[in-house]
Amino acid sequence: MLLAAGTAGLLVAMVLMIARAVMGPSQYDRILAANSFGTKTVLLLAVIGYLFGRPHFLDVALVYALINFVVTIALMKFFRYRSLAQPLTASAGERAPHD
Amino acid sequence: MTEALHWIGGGLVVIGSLLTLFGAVGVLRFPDVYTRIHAASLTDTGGATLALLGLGLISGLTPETLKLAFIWAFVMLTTPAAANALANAAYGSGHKPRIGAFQIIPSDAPRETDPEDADRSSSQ
Amino acid sequence: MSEFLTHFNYIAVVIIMMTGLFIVFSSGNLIKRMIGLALFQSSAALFYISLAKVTGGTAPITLEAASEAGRALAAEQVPGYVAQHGIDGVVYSNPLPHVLILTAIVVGVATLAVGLAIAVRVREAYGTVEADEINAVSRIDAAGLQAEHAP
Amino acid sequence: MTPFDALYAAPAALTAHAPVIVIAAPLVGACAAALSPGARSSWVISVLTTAFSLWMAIALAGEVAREGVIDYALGGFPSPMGIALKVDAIAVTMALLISAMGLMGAIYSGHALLSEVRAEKHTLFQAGYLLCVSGYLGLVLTGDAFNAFVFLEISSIGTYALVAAGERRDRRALPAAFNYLIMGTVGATLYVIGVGFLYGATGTLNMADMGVRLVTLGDNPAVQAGFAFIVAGLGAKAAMFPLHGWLPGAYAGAPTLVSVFLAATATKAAIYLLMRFTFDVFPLDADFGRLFLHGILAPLAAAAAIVCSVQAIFAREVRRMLAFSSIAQVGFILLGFSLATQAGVSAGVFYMVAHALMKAAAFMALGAFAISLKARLLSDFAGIGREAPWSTVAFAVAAASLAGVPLTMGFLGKWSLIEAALQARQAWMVVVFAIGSLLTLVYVGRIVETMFFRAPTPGAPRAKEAPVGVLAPLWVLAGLSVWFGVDATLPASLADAGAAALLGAAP
Amino acid sequence: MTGFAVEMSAALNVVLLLMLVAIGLAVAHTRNLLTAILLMSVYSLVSAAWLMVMDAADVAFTEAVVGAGASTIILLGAILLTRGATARVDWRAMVAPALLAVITGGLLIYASLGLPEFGDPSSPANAYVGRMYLERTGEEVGPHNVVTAVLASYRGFDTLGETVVIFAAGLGVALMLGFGPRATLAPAPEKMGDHHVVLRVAAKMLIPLITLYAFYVQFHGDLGAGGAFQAGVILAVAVILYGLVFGLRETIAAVPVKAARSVAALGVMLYAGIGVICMVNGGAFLDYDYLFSPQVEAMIPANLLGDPHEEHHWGQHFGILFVELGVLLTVSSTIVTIFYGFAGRSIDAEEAKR
Repeated sequence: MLLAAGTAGLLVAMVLMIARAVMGPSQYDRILAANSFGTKTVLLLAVIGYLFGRPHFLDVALVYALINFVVTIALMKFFRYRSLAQPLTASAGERAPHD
Repeated sequence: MTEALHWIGGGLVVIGSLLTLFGAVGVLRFPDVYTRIHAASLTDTGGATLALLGLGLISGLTPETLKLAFIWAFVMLTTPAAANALANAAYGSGHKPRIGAFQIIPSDAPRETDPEDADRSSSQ
Repeated sequence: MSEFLTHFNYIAVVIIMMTGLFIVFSSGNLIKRMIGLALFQSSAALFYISLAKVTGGTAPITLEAASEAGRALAAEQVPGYVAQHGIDGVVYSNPLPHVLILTAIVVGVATLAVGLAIAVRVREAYGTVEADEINAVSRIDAAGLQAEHAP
Repeated sequence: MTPFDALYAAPAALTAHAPVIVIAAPLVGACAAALSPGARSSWVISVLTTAFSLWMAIALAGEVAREGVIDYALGGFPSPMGIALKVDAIAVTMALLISAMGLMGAIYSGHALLSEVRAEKHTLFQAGYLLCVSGYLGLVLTGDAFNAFVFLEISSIGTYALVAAGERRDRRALPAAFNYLIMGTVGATLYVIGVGFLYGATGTLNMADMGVRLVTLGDNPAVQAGFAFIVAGLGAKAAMFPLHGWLPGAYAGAPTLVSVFLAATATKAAIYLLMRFTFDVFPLDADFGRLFLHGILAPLAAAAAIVCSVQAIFAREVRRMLAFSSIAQVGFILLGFSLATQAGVSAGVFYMVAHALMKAAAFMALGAFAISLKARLLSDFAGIGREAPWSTVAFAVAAASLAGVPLTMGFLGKWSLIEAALQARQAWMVVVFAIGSLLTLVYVGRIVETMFFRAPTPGAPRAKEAPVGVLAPLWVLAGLSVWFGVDATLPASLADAGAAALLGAAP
Repeated sequence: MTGFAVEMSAALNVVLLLMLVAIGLAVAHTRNLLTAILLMSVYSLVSAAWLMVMDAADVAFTEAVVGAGASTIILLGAILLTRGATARVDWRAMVAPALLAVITGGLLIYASLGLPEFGDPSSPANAYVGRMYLERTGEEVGPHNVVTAVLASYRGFDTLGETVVIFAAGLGVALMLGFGPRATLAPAPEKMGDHHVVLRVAAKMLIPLITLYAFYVQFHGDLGAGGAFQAGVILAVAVILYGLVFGLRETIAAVPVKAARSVAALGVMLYAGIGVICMVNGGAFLDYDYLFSPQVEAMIPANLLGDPHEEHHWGQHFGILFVELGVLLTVSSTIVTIFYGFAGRSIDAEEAKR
């Protein structure tokens, strides 16, 4: 019962995020909404797994957490560099010593 | 004992989900990108920690707990890194904060938009 | 009204399908059309998976640990339901549409990649990805061909 | 019944697996071509694997002539659990046609690709071509509705990229390829949704099994919607009349090799699948089936035959002209099928083969000119008959067959279509055939007249005769058009057996 | 038929589907391409959650890695290379498509009422072939995950075709974006002045974990959700992450373009080769029961997979293993090839020349 309440709370939060993603106004708001939506979906999947007694499907939640990270970086490069091929430098103006 | 753990775990899940929900309200209501990033990243990590901890209490010591720990680690790695990158990118592209010690914008000032966003969405 | 509830999934699928089709045929931007196409293809996935769901069923994995959840679900069913539709006391959803949709998703991403690659080449050749402008340039191309070859 | 009765073309061990080898040979060849070090080696691989595939198709034809229908259970699981290849007389006819065209195209590509595609792209291009061949072969041989979708996509995704490669000659190939992709994907998705409706109603994906179970279902809106989706989807793939918008641009823009292969096989494979569904899967005696054949298919096909012939007359570029002509000829073929009689379907299959031969030869000849001459408009071809006589005469032979001049295969095809229409008392169809043929004569006549009897434009680049590697497959196709026009035993017997197989399975 | 879990799943079904419809309509409404792409990524996430509710764990997995991951990155690469929002479309141009959509949609909704009820266990779809797979997989093929059994064995030919489709897509993208002066594949000098230590450290920690996880997903496919296709995309995502953080030049040094293209072909060859071996040994194409000749099969120790008393289908077992390896190779290298195509293309070729 508690898990169901948790699921409901997450669903409402997801709807609010969709609203922010549609409204914008800046592109960064949209990325933020998409990224945060991803985190909420990870939680939703985990909770659903327990709600239906199928915790072994946490794999899907795990893979989301991963993908979310990669897509966020891709989006950031999209804005900052307008290219997916640029490397991200380690520090301002110079390369890190270990590179 | 397990019964009690289930209730405590469920309670944590509910609190975590509520925290996420409050964060989402913040993202919807706050005035500029930086405050929204703040709201989202803080509540996402906090909410995820609470909810995953709750689920861990429910499942006890099983392989699933390990997966939950991994998910938690990923979220803790992803969300702050993403928030950092996002704020970095927004600041780098000339977004000015609307709230903060550095500058106070009167409420009747024209709304700030991303210059790039403006040319993209001007046709809308 | 009861039909609306029992066929709600199909109605939702049809709405998404038609939204995708509308984007494909109403939008002039090639990238937007590919997005519409992806939406359209995903509606086929939703349709197949809706067909495969069995009330009170669990995922088609027969591992003992996985089946436990199925048993718990089965315990909630009316008597006789599991005996009639279940296997070893567990009701499973239908695995076949899942397999088909795995294939369809792959086909979808393959189409998306090729379509976007063509769109990128169109942008390089025409300087735009708007269908109207491309058509206008193509007409000039055809006319230029005519003029160039006129005796 | 067919000349293949006594044909044991391959060892029994190979023949037993021929249905799958026909498909797998070009598929493995595609991988090998992608791995091969250079253009030349990929061409050799392409020729060898398509030749092997053709050999197996011939062996398969012998087997089918003796055994009737061959069911090949892939993975050793009998249908409906596993996927079965179903090879009957009509499927093997299509497989022969496609693999033969695949071989001709592969031989032709040795020289033709050089002028049209960057040399470093050749290995990947040959790989894409072989995937395409393999996809169409799989499409006609499979007995599983969903597997057909997979092969449809293999062939299509390969084709989109190949068509787009034509942008080196004309950048309009790119938007054309994009439109083709959109229409093709919408069509394939409609098809798969249709199959989903049928699966929801019958619970099986095997076409034969589906047919059996549909008979007991009676009138069901879901089944009818499924059929409508399949017709719309495959209609888009087959360039059926209102859904043909993608075809002229794609055929006109693609590299010649691709135009040759597409014109000979692509729409035909989709028509074949559509007919398989119409006759094999759907109970034909249902009002719905009749309504579809006579109320929808026949009028649309007739409209295509007239309207697109007129468009061909007014087209300025020769490739576009031939492309419009393809849509019109597809209309002829569909009219034959829509009669749903033994004579009508047989005539449709016969004309399908005839059209494949002549249209492939015509596009090949255009490609042969293009090697030495960047000709596109009709006026560019003025007087080419004297400069490149071999390719021009081959083009003229193909064009004669297209127009239905006696002693060509096209004539026999049109004649048998008219006979079938008369037999079925569809006089209006005879009128359509007559008008369509007349219109064909007009545009074909314009081309041939320009080529032979116009003086070349002064100062225009001079054409040179094409190399033997191009002329050989061209003349094989043109020669076959004449040979089968004189002695049509082979294609006619195949068409008759094919029609019997299609209609015999109808309940 | 009541029960808390059943009712909960019905409610989630409705809520998530409504969310999907809303997102679809929002995609149609927006003219900003980036918004549309982000909404599609959100759509994939929601649909994957829905797929979990529908018991389709494998499909949810695939939708997660493909829809939210690979597709989004490809789309981002494409709008970087095309640039621009969609132009305003005259409303009159929308009337015909809208009418078409509404009329077809209405007919379809009517037609779908002829389908069996949602969730009906005795519908033809669920009671006929689908049920046969559930009943027979244990004795005929072996894996606990019936989806894997159907995918790799019963309908292995479809999966071969699926692998070929993705191979063809890789070929197509390579043909179109991988050649010519614009396919520089080596980016312009990097911009300085940014500060990305956090991301670089995070990526360094994550990439080995992701690779490891890909192999877990690959070999766990027999037992639970997952399989070669998902694993292939995850493996490719590891390479893409490396490319995003450390730059394309270094990634290509690690995974050369030609190598990626060749491995894709090798994967398909491996798959088809397994089929041919089965044929040579006297079975049908892809009949894994004939993968090993009887002598070889006798040499396999009975306790290879633990319980020696349980009957094993060694041919099926190893056939599925090899076939999935082929799929893994093709899928991962193809996704990497596609990423190279889009990320390595330069939009500025002619502007640079000027």
